[in-house]
Amino acid sequence: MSGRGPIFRPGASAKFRACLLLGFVLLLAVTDAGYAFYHSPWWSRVGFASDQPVLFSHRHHAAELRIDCRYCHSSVETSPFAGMPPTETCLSCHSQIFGTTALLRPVVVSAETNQPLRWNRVTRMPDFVYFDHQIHVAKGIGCTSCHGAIGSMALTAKGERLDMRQCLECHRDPRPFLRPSAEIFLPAWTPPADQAARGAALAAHYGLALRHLTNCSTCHR
Amino acid sequence: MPPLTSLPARSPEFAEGADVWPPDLDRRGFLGLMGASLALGGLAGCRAAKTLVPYTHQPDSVVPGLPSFYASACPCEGFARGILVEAHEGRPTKIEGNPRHAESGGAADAVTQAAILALYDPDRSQAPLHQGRPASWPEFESAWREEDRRLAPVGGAGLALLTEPTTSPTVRAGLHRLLDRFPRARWFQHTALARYDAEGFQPDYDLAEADVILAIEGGFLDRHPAALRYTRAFAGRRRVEKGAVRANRLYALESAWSLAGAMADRRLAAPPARLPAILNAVATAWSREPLPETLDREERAFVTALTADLRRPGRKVLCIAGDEQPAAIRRWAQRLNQVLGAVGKTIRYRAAVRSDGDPRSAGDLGALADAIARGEISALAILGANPVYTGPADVEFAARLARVPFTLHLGGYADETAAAVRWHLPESHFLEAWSDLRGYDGSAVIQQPLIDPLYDTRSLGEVLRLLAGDPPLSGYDLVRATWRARLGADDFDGHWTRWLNAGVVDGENTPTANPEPAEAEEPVPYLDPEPAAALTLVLRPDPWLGDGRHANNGWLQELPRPFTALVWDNALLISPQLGREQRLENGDLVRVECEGRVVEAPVWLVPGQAEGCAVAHWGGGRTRAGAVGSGRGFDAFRLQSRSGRARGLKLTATGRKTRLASTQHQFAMDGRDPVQTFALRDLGRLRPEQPAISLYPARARDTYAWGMSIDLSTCIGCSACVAACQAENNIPVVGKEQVLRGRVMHWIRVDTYFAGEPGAERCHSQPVPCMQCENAPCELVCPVGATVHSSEGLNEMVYNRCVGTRYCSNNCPYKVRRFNFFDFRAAADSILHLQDNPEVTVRQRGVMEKCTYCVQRINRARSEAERDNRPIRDGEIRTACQQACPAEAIVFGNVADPASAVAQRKAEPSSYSLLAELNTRPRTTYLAKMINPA
Amino acid sequence: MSAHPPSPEAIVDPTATLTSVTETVSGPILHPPWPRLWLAGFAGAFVVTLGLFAAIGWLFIRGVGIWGINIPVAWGFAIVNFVWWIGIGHAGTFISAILLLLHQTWRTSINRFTEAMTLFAVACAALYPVLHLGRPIYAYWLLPYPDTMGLWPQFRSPLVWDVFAVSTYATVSLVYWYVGLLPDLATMRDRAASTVGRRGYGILALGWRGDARHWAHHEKLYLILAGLATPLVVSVHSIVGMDFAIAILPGWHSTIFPPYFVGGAIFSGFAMVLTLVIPVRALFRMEGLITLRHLELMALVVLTTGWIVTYGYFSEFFTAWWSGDEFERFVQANRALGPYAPAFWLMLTCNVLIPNLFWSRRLRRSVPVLFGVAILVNVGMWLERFVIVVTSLHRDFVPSSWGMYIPTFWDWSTFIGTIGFFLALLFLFLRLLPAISMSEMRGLVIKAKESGE
Amino acid sequence: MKTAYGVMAEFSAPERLAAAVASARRMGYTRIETYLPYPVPGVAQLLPGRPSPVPLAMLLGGLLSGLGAFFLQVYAARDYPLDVGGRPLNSWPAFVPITFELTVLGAALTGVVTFFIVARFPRLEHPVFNDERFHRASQDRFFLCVRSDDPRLGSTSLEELRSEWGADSIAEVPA
Repeated sequence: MSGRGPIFRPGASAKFRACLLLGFVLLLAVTDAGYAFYHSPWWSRVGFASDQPVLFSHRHHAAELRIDCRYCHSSVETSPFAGMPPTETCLSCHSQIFGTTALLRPVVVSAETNQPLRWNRVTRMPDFVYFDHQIHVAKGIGCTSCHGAIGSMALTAKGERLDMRQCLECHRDPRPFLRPSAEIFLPAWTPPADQAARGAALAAHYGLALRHLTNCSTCHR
Repeated sequence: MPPLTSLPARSPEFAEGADVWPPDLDRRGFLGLMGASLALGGLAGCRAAKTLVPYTHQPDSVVPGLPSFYASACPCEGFARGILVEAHEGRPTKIEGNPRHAESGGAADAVTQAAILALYDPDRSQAPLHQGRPASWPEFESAWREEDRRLAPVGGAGLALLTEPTTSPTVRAGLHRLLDRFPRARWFQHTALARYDAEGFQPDYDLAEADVILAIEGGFLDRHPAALRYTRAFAGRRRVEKGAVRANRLYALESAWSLAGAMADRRLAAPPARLPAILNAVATAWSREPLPETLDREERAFVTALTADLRRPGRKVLCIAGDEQPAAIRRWAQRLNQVLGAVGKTIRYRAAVRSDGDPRSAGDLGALADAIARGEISALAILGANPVYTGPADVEFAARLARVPFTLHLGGYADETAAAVRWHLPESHFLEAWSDLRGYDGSAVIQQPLIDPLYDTRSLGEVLRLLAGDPPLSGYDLVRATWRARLGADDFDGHWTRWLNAGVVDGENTPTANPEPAEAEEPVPYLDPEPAAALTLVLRPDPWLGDGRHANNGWLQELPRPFTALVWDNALLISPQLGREQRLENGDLVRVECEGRVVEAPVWLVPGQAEGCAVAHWGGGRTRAGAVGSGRGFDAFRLQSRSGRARGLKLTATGRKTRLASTQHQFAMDGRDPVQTFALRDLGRLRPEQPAISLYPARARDTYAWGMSIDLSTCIGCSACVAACQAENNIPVVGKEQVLRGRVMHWIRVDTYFAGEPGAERCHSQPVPCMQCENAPCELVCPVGATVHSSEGLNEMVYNRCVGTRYCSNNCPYKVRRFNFFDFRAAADSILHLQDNPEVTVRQRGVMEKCTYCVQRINRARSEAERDNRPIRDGEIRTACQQACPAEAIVFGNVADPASAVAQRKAEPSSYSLLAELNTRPRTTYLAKMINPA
Repeated sequence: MSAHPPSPEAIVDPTATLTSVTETVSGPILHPPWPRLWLAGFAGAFVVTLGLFAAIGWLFIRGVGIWGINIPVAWGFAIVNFVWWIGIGHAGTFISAILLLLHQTWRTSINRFTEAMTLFAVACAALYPVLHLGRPIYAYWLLPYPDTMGLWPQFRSPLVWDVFAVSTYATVSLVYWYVGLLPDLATMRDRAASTVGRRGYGILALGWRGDARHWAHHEKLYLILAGLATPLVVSVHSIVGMDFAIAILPGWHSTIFPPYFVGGAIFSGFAMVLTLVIPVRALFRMEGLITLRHLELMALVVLTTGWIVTYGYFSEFFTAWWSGDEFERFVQANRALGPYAPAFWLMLTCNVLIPNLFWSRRLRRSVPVLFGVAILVNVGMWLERFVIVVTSLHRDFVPSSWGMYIPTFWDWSTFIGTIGFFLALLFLFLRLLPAISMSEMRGLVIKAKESGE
Repeated sequence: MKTAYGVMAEFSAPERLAAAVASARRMGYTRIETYLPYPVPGVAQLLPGRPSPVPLAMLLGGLLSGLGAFFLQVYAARDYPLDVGGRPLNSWPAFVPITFELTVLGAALTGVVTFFIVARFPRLEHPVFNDERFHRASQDRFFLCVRSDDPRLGSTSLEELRSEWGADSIAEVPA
C-alpha cells in the first residue's frame, strides 16, 4: 500500500469545521423561525379580520353610536354563549335606515328568504375549551379583555392570542383585569392608575373564589 | 318547563340541517346551523366550526347555549312514563324522569333513557313503502280510498285492525271512531309481553306498607310499568337512615333470577313445574295442616319460614305473582291476598287502564289468525305491532298474512311485518308526535313532541283518522280535541298550558274499583300439580329489548344484562348443575327442542337459577331490526306456542361454540369483600370505618368537597345509572367485537356477584363509578399531568392533554378508566351526533376517559350560583346516575358540609369504602347491603 | 490468520502480531467479496424490517386497538418488548465499562461488538414507548419545554424518568462507543483502498493520528466514561423496574424489582451476546480473537446472573407469602396456576433450570450447548417480562374487572419486526466497522508477547 | 528547512520507540511528537506537556447539568401547582432519578467536547500525513517526530539520529 498521497488537501479541516458550524447554526435558525412564527399574529391570527357576509363595523355601532353590546349579543349575561343577533335584530333599525343600500342587501335577503346570515367566526376556541360568557361578565371581566379594543375595529378582528397562558394569567390573579359592573361593556377600556387597589376591592365585592379557577375542569371537561 | 308553543324545529334553520344534510358538516357545524355557541364542546379532532349562524327569527323559548326542558311521556308497554326532555337549540339530547309524575318520581329506567337514541336512529323507517318499494303518503291515501270504497258499503266487513294494547285516550277514541265508521270491522290486540289486568281489574301494590312480601316469579321491580314507583317504595323500606330502618322482609319464589329475587331476604329457586306443589303447601301450612311429603328440604324450610312470618300478628303482608304467570297462579295470589286481608292495605284494585279488556276488541293474535284462516279477513291494518316477529311460532302469522289481499303496517321501522305487507307506513317517534298516555296508576300525561318529525312520518292517531276517512287533523289538534271533550270548554287553554308545564293532567286517574273483584270467602284455590317435567322452558322478555322492539338501539344492545352481563346476544340460561350434567359450558351451541319447535342457541350458566328449567329471552334473532339489531342472538319466539305451555324441553349439544360477549367474567367475590353485607340484627354492632393514616400532609379543602355515597341496600341493579351516564356523557357504543376484547366504555358499571352455597345463592349488585380517590394512584403515574386533582376533590381527566400511556388505568385498583382504543366516534356527518351533549367533550382516539361526577353539571350550577352570589344548594347538582336511579341509592353532594345529604349518608355506621386498605381515600363510598333474614 | 488453532486457555492467540490483528479484523471489511451468508442474512433481516414499518404504518392509521390490549390489561407486547430490548442493551455497557474497571482483559475482543449490540437494542427499545402511546404525535409533551399552555411534564411519573434514562443511556453509549472507535477509524482510513472509503473513514476519524498526547486524553476520557456508564447501566434498568415497582398493582409493587431487573438485564444481555458472537466469530473466522475462553467466561456470567434472577423470583414469592396480603398471594398463585401458567413454568425452566448446565465445565465449553442455552435464556427473559406485565394486570383487586390478554397478529409482527430491524443494523455494522477494537487488541498482543518472553 | 514540518523516525517495536524518546530528550530536543497505533504505557509521560483537563471539565459539566435538572423539576412542580395524587408539591425523592441521569449525560458530553477541543479535532489534514510511511502509524509502526521549530534540530545529521535512536528509517516530513 505504498505511494498513497494524503487523503485531504490543506484547508479540508477548515471546510469541514465550517460545515459542522453551519449545520448547527442552521438547526438553531430553523427552530427559532418556527418558534417566532408560532408566536406571531400570522399563526395566532391576532389583528386579522376575516371577510364577512356584511361589512359590519363594531367601531361604528359600538363606539360611535354607543349601542350596548348586549343589544345584539343578548344572551351574554344569561348563557355561556354571548349570542349572535338574529336577522330581525339588524332590521329593527335597518328596516328604517339604509335598508335599501347594497351594503345591507344580504341582511334584507336573509329576512326575505328566511335564510340565516353566515358569519365567519373571528374568535375560535378549540372544541375542548369551555368558555362561559355569563360568569365572566358577571364577575367583572369586560368584553375587551378577551376580544380586544372592539370599539376601534372597523372590521372585526381577533383581539388577543387567547392561548392557555393568557387564560391562566387571569385565572391565577384576575385583579389586574377586574372592572366595576358599569365599565364591563365599554367598547374601550384601559386599567386606571390605581387598578391594584381597585382590583383587590372589586375581587372582594364580586366575592371571587379564586382557588378553583386553576382547576383543569374549570375550562376542560 | 315552559309549554312548547312553537317548536324550534319549525324554523328553517333546523329544516336545513335535518333534511338536506351537507356532507362536509361536522357536529359543531351542525349546531352552528342552529346558532351554536362557543361553549359547545367536542374533541372532534379539535375542529371548531368556521361559521356562526344565528337565527333569522329567534324563538323566544330558546336561549342559545342554554338547555331547555320540556315535559312529555314515554310509552312503556302502552303505559306512560312521565319524562322531562333536555333540548339544546331545539335538539333533544337527554331524557330524565319527571318528578311530578307518579310513575316516574324523577327517575327513568334504562329503556326510557335509551329512547333518545332511537329518535336519531338512521335505520328508522323514513317514508312509506309499497310492496317494499319507496312510495308516498298521497299514493297510500289514494290506495286506501279505493279500499274504502270497497269496505264502506259492507260496513267494513272483512276489515281487521291489529294494534298493541294502548292507554291513550286519543288513540282509543280514534279506534272507536274507526269502528263506528266500519261497524263490522274487527279490532284485535296483540302483545307478546304481559297483561297487567286480571278479569278487568288491575292490582296495584303498596310496597311502602307491606312488611312481609311473597314474590312469585318476581316481576315488580323489573319490566313492570309501575316498576319505578314500586322500586322507590320498596327501597324506602330497605334504606338505613341514622342507623335505623323499618325493614320489610321479601320472600322470593322463582325459577330464574329477577331483580326482586336478588333483593330477597330469602329466596327459593324452583322450576315452574314445582310451583303448584309449593304454593299448595303454603296454603296447607296456612291452614295449619301438615306439609305434604313431596316437598324437599329447602322447599319445606322455605314454606315453614314464610307461613310463620305471614302468621305473625301486626304484619302487613302482600303476595305478588309475576305478570307472565298463568292465570291460575295469579288468581291464587289474588285469593291469598284476600285471605291474608291484604286487599285495601297493601294491594288495591283499579279498573284496567290499558285497552287489553276493551269490550270492543275482538281478541288476540290467535283469534285474528283463525279469522284469516277462515277467510273472513280481506283487509288488515297492523298498527304499531310487529306480529310476524313477535307472534307465537304455532300461529305462523307470516303465512296467514300472505292470504290477506290488502295489508298495511304502521311502524317506526321497516321490520319483519313491514316486509310481509303490501303497505308499510312510517310512524313518528314519540318525541316527534303529539299524543296522550296513562300511567299504570291511571294518571294521564300529554305526550308533547320536542321536534318536528325528522322524516316523512305520522303518528298512530293521525293514521287512524286517515283510515276513518275523516278530514286530516294535526296530532296537536287531535289531542286537544280529546281533552277539550273531556274537560269541557271552560278555560281549556289555561288547563292545557298547566298540564304541559307539569307533565301531568291534573285530576285524572281512574278511581279504585270494587276492592273485592270476586267472592271473598272462597278459599285459596288448589293448584293442579304439574307432571314432573325433566326440563321446562321459561320464556321472558329481554330485560332491555322487551319483545325485540328496541333491538336496533345500540345503547341497549351494549348494556350488560342483569345476572349475566351479556351484551349484543341473548343466550339460553341454565343452572350450573344442569350444565355439569349435560357437560355444557358458556357459549356451547345446543339444539333446543320444545314440543316439536326447534332453535339453536348458545347456553350461559347462571348460578342460583333453578335446576330443571332453561330461560330464553325474546328480542334476539331479528332479521329486519336494522343495522344494529339484525342477526343478534337467537329468536326465542320460535319456541313459543299459543298456549304458552313449554314442557318437555330437550337440549342436545351440537359440539359447536359461539363467542358470547359479557362485560364481566368473574361472578364470585373470590374471598374478597367488594360488596359488604350485614344482617339487620347486627345493625347496632356496626362501627364506622376509620380512615388510615397517611404519610402525606392533608390538603386544605376548598369550599366544596364533592363526594358520593351509593347504598347497596337499596340498589336493585337495574342499570338505569349506566344508561343515564351513557346518554349524559357522550359515551360511545363499541360493538360486540370490542366488548369481546374487553373494551366496553361505560363510565359506571354494575358489578354482579353471586355469593353463598349452591341452592342458597344470593346475588349482589354494585354500581362502580370512578371513586375520585383523594390520594389517586392514577394521577401519580401520568407523565403529562392529564389526570390531576381539583381543589374540590375531583379526580380530573383532561382529555385534550392525554397522550394515552394507559398507565393510569393499570394503576387504578378499581379499573374504572376507559380507553379509546380506536376512534369510537360516529362518522362526522352521522345524524347520531344530534344526541351529543354539547357540554361534554367527544373523546378522540387514543385518550383515556372516565367518570368525573358529571363535572359539566357542577360547573353549570357553580356558574349560576356565583352569578347570583349564593352558595350551591345541597341537592342542586345531581349526577346523571343519581338522577336516573329509581331507588335513590346514589347521593351526591358536598361532603365538606356536614348537613348535606351525602355527608349524612357517609356518617351511617354501614358506610365503607372499596379497598379501604389501599388508603386511596375514595370520595365515592358505599353503604353496606342490609339483609333481613328471619 | 494463524495456521495452528489457538490454545483454548489463551484470551488471545499467542501467535498474533500487531499486523495480524489489524489484518484479521479489518481484512474482511476491506477486501470484497462479502460472504454469501452475510448477503443472505442482511436481505432476510431487511425484509423483516420492512414488515416492521408496515406494522407501524397500520398502527398509526388505526390506533393501538389493533393490539390485544384492553382494560384491565392496558399494557401488552409493547411494554414487554421494550423491557426485553432495554435489558439486552445492558450487556454491552456492562462488558465494556464494568469489566474495564475490573481490569478484565478478556472483554477487549468483544466489547466493541457488544457496545454496537447495545446501541441497536436500545434503538429497538426506544421505538416502543412512542408506538404504544394512544396519541404518539404528542409524545413530545413528555419533554420539558416552554409551551403556550404553561404546562410541564409530571416529573413524579416513572414514565418521564424512562424518557430521560433511556435517552441518556442511548447518548452516553453512543459517545462511549464512538470515542473508543476513533483510533480504529483511523486504521480503516489508512488501510482503505477506495477513495470513498478513505475519505469516509477519514472524516469519521476526525483526523486521528495516534499522537501520544491525544492517547493520554483519550485514555482519561475513556476511563471516566466507563466510570459514569457503570452506575448509569445500573440506574437505567432500575428505573425501568420502577415503572412497575412504583405502581400499587400486586405483582408490580415490590422493592426487589430494581436490582432484580438489573440482574435480569445482564443475564439476558450476555445470553444475547453469546447468541450473536457464536455465529459471527465463525462467519468471520475470528476464533483467534474471540476464543473459547471468552465464551466460557460469558457462560459463567450467565450462570451467576441466572442465580440473581432466581433469587428475584424466590424473594417475590416469599414476600408475597410473608406479607400475608391476599392480593399479593393471589397474584403469585395465579401466575403458577392461572390461565398463563404455561408461560410462567416455561420461564422458570429457561431462566432457573437451564443455566445450571453451566456448572459442568464440559457443557459450558461446548459451543452448540452454549448457543442453545443462550437462545433459551433469551426466550425465558422475554417470558419473564410477559409474566410480570400481563399476569399482574389481568386479575387485580376487584374480581369483576378481571380479564384476559390475547396478542394479535399485529402484536407479533411488531415484535418480530424489531428483531429484524436489530439484525439488519447489526449486519451493517459488521460490514462497515471493525467489530473488534484493534487498538486495544494491539496492546493486548504486545502484553501477551512480553509475558510470553 | 523552513519548508519541512520536521524529522520523522519510524520504529517497529514500542520499546525501541520509548528508548528513542528518552534519548531524544537527553539530547535536549523539546518539540517532540510521537505517533502510536495503541497507547504504549509510559511514552506520554516522557514528553513535555500539561496534565489532561478532561476530568475536571467532566466533573463541572456533570454537577451543573445535575443541579439544573433538579431545580427544573422543582420549578415545574411549583410553576403550575397541581395536586397530583395528594403528594407534596416538592416530591424531591421522585426528582432524584432524572437528576442523576442528567448528571451523567452532562458529564459525558462535556468530556467529549473538551477532548475534541484539547486535541483540536476535527483536523482532517496534517503534515505528518504527507509522510509516505505514516499510514502504518495506525497499524503496526511507531513514529517519533521532531518538529522543525525545534532549536536544536539540524545540529545532528539524520543518519546520526537514525543510528543514535535505532530507528528503522528516518526522513524529513514536508510541511
